[in-house]
Amino acid sequence: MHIPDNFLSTRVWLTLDGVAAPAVAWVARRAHKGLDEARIPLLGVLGAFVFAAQMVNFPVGVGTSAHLVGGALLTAILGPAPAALVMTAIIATQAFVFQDGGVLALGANVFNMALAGVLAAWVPLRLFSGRRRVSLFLAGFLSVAMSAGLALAELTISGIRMPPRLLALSAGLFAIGAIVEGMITLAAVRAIERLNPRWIGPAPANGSRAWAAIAFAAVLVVVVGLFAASGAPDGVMQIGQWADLHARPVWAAPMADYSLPAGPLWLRRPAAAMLGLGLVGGSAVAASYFLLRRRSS
Amino acid sequence: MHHVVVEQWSRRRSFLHVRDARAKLLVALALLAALATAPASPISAVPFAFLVLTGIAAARLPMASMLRKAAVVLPFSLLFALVEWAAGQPMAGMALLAKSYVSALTVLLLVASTPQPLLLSGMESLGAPRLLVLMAQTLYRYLFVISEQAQHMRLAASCRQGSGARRSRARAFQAAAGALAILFARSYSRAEGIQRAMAARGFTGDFHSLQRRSFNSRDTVFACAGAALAVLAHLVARRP
Amino acid sequence: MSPLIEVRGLRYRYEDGTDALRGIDFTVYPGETVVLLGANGSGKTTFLLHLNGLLQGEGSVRVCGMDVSPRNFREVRSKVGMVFQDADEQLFMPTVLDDVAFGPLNQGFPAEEAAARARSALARVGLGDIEHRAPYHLSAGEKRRAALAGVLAMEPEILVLDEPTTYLDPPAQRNLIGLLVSLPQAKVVATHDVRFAAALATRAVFFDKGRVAKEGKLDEIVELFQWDWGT
Amino acid sequence: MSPLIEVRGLRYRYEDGTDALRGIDFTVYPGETVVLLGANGSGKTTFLLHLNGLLQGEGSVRVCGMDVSPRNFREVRSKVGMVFQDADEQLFMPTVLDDVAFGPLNQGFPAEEAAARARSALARVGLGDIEHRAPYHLSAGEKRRAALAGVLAMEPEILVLDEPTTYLDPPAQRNLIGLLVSLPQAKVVATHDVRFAAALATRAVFFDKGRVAKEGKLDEIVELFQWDWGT
Ligand SMILES: Nc1ncnc2c1ncn2[C@@H]1O[C@H](COP(=O)(O)OP(=O)(O)OP(=O)(O)O)[C@@H](O)[C@H]1O
Ligand SMILES: Nc1ncnc2c1ncn2[C@@H]1O[C@H](COP(=O)(O)OP(=O)(O)OP(=O)(O)O)[C@@H](O)[C@H]1O
Ligand SMILES: [Mg+2]
Ligand SMILES: [Mg+2]
Repeated sequence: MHIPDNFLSTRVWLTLDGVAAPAVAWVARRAHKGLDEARIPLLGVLGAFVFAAQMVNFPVGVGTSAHLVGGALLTAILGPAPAALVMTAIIATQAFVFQDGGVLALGANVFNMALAGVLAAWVPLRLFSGRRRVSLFLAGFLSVAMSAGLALAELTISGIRMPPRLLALSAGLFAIGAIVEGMITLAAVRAIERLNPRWIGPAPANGSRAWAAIAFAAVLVVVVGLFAASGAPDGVMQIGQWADLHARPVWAAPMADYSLPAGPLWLRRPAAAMLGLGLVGGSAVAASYFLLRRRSS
Repeated sequence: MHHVVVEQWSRRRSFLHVRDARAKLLVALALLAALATAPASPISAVPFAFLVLTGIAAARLPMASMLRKAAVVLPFSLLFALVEWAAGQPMAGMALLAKSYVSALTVLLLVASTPQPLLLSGMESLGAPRLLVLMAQTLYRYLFVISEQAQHMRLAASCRQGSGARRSRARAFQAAAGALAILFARSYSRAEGIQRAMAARGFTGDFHSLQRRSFNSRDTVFACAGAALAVLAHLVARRP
Repeated sequence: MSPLIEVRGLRYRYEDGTDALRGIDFTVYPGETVVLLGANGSGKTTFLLHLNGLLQGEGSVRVCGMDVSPRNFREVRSKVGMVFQDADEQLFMPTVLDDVAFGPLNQGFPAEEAAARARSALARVGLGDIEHRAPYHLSAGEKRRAALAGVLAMEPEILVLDEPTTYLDPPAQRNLIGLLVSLPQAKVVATHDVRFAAALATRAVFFDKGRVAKEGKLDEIVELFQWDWGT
Repeated sequence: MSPLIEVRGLRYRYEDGTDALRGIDFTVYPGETVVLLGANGSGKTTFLLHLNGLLQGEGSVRVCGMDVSPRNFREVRSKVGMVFQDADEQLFMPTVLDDVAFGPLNQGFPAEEAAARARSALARVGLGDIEHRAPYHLSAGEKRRAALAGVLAMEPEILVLDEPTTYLDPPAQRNLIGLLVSLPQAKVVATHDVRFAAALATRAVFFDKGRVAKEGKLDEIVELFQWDWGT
C-alpha cells in the first residue's frame, strides 16, 4: 500500500501533499494539546513497536501469513490524533530510511494510511464503544479498507490503467487484508488487555449517536464507493467528469500560472476527479469528525 | 540489517556529507519533482541517473551496494510495469520502472550522506512539526532495539514450532497475538523507563539541542546548483 | 560414544558485514555440561543460534547425527531445547500451561497428551501450582523456570541456555543450579557469571572474536584469560 | 556530618495495589557506598526511584537537606545522578555526545558549555573517542559507561545505580568497579552480584518485602541471609 514515486500523476501527489501537510500540522497541534510532555517518548516507542510488530507473523490461510498494519491498534490505544501522528512518523521513516513508499508520494501515503485510515478506525471505536469486539474488528477492517481503497483509486486516477479483472482481483485481496487486519487488531487488543487493562484506555462512550452514525456512514460510503469504483473503473471516470465540472474553478485559481507542464490531456480529468473524490470524501469525514468532537467536549 | 549499513555510511565524510541537511533535502526534492514531471519515457530517467550516480561517486559511497539497495522498489514497480505492458503501453511501463528506481536511488543517496539526526533537524527547520520530528527521532532510535526483541521472540517461537502438520491455526494465531501483546508490554515499559531516565536528567518538556547548524555560502551554492541541475535534467529529458 | 553435537569450521557473517563466527569447531558428548565464556560480542549467542538452525552459516553443524538443515529442522528442534536470555520474549501464551504445552502441540501430540507433558515439565521445574497464571506477571525466577519448562516439555536431548542468570537473585540462581544439575540432558550454557559456570561446567570453551580461543577445564580458562576478578 | 540522603517511614503502593515499600528508613553520608541487596521484587528499584522524585510515596525523603517534592525536583535531580538497569533506556538521544549533553542542557547551560561538560564526562569514563557514534552500536560495556557519563556530566553529589553489571562481561565489570571506586561521589547501588557489591560497599542494606530487614556490614548480611551460594 506504500505508493512509490512516479506512480501518481503530478496533480494527484501535489494535491495530496497539499492536503496532508496542513492536516498533519493540525493533528500535531491537536495531539500536543492533550499530551503530557513526558509521554512523547511513548509515542515514538510505540511507532517503533508497530514497525517491529510487522515481524510477528499471523497465519492466515494455507501457507501464507499476514502482519499487523497498526493504524487501528494505535487508535484504540492512543486516540485518533496521536495515532495519526505516530502513523505519519512511521510512514515517513519507511519512505526515507527504507525507500518503502515515495517521498513526493508521502502526502498520498500519509493521507491514505495515517489520516483517512486512522479516521476510519476511530469512527467505529466511537460509535460501537459498548461492543468492544465489533468495534475493534470494524476499526481494523475499515482502516485498511479505506487506505487500500484510496491507494487503488489514486493509482487508477493517475492513469495506471489496470485491466478491470486485475483491479477487481486487487480489490478482493485488499478486502481480505482488511478482514485480517480486523482479526489481528481484535486479537492483539484483547491480549494486551489481558496483560494490563490500563494500557488500552476505555473507549470514548459519550457523544451523540446520530453524529457518530453520520461519520460512520461517510466512512462506509467512501470505502464502499472506492471498492465499487475499483470494480468498475469507468465509474471512477464518471465521477471524474462530474467532479471536473465542479472542481475546475477551484483548480483554476492556484493553478493558473502553474508553470510545470500540465501533462497530457487525458491526465487532467482524472486529476480533477481525484480532487473531487478527495474533497467529497474528505469533507464529509472531516465535517463529521469536527461535529463529533464538538458534541463530546 | 539494511539500515545499520546506511547509517554507517551516513557518518562518513565527503563533499556531500558535510553539506547542510536542508540544502541536500531541497536538492533531493527538486530532483524528485523534476523527474516525476518529466515525460513518461524511460529515456527521461537517464539524465537524472547520471546526476545521482555522480552524487554517489562524490559522496564516495559504494556504488554496487547502493544500486542493490535501491532495488527494493523494483518488485512493486515491475508488477505495475507488466500491468502497463499488458494494457498495451510498454513504454509507460518501462518509464515507471526506470523513474521509480532512480527516485529511490535519489532518496537513498540523501539518507546515506546525511546522519539521521541532522536530516530530522533539517526537516524541522523546513517546517515539519516539532512533535512529529521528536517522535520520528525516538522511533528511529528504538526501531533497532524493539525489532531485535521481535526477532528474538520469533526465534524463540520457531524453536518450539514443530512442522505445522498438526498445528491448529487458531492456536498459532493466538500465539502471534500473545507475542504482539508481550512486545507491546515491553515497549510500553521501555517507554516508561525512557521517561524516567529523561526526567532523572532534568527534562521538563523542552528539548534543547546541541546542534546549531549554519547554512554557509557553500551550502547556498550547492542548493542553487543542485536545483539548476534538476531543472536542466528535466529540460534535457523533455527533448524528443 | 558418538557426539550429540558436532560443529566443524562454522563461519557466520551478519548482513551488515560483521564476521561473528570465523571457524568454530565444537563437540558435545552425552552427559556433558559445556560452558561458553567470552567477551561481549565474541559470538556466543550467534553460535548458539546455529545449534538448531535459527541461523545458518558455512561449515557443518550436526546434532544427534543429523545435519542441521531445513529438511531436519523439525527433528533437530525437538532434540535441542533453547532457553533465551530474556524469558519474557519466550513466554507469549495467555497462561503458563498454554505456554508450556505450545511445543508439544506443535510436535503433533493431541491436546490431553500435550497438557500432560506440560504438567509434568512444570512439576519438574517446581511450578506445578501456577499453571493458570499469566506468564507476564511471574517473578523473574519463575519466568526463567517457566521458559525452561516450555523447552523440557518437548523432551529434548540437549539444553541450550543463553545467560540464564540474568535478573535472578542469588537464591533463584542457586535454585536454577540445583534444577539444571538434576536434569539428565547434556547442556550448553553461555554465561558471564564465572561462579555459576563453576557450579555446572564439566568443560569450558572460551570464545574470542568469533573463534574458540581455548577449550578445557574451567579453572584453567578463567586463570588464563583472567576471566574472574580477584577481589 | 549531615546526611546526604535521609529517608523516613517511606511507603509506596503501586496503582494495582502492590505494596512495594512498607516503611523504609535509610540514610547516606558523604563518601559512603551503600549497597542494596534483596530478593527479586523486594522493592529496591522502587525505592531508588524515590530518591529523585520519579516516584513519590508517603513519608519523607530528603536529599542534601531539601525535601524531594515537585518544587525541588530540578535541584534534587541535579544532585542525584541515576543510572538505570537498562542502558538502552538511558541512551535515548541519537548520538553519544547529544545524549551526554542532555542533562547539562536541561540544567540550563548554553550549548558550548554543555558540550564541554559532556566531553569531559566522556573522557572521565574513557569514551572520549566515540562521541559521534549512535548509542545503538556500542557494546554493552560502552553503553553502561556512556550512561554513567550522561549522569556525571550533571556533576551530581550522589550516584544511584540499579544493577549496573547486567550484561557486562567480567573485564567490563572490573572496569566499572575501577571507575566507580575512582569517583568521589557517594553511591547507592542495588545489585544481585555479591562479589561486585563486596568490591564497592562500605555498608549494605538488605530489603525484604518492602522493608529494611537488616543494615550493616556486607559480610554479615550475606552470612545472615545466605545471600551467596557456597560453591
Ligand atoms: N543482528 C545482528 N546484526 C549484525 N551484527 C550482529 C547482530 N547480532 C550480533 N551482531 C554482532 O555479532 C558479534 C557477535 O555477537 P553475539 O551477540 O553473538 O556476541 P555474544 O558473545 O553473545 O555477546 P554478549 O556476551 O554481549 O551476549 C558482535 O560483534 C555483534 O555486534
Ligand atoms: N509498575 C509496577 N506496577 C505494579 N507493581 C509493580 C510495578 N513495578 C514493580 N512492581 C511490584 O513492586 C514490587 C517491588 O518491585 P521492584 O522492582 O522495586 O523490586 P526489585 O527489588 O527492584 O526487584 P529486582 O531485584 O527483580 O529488580 C514487586 O512486587 C513488583 O512486582
Ligand atoms: Mg549473547
Ligand atoms: Mg530492580
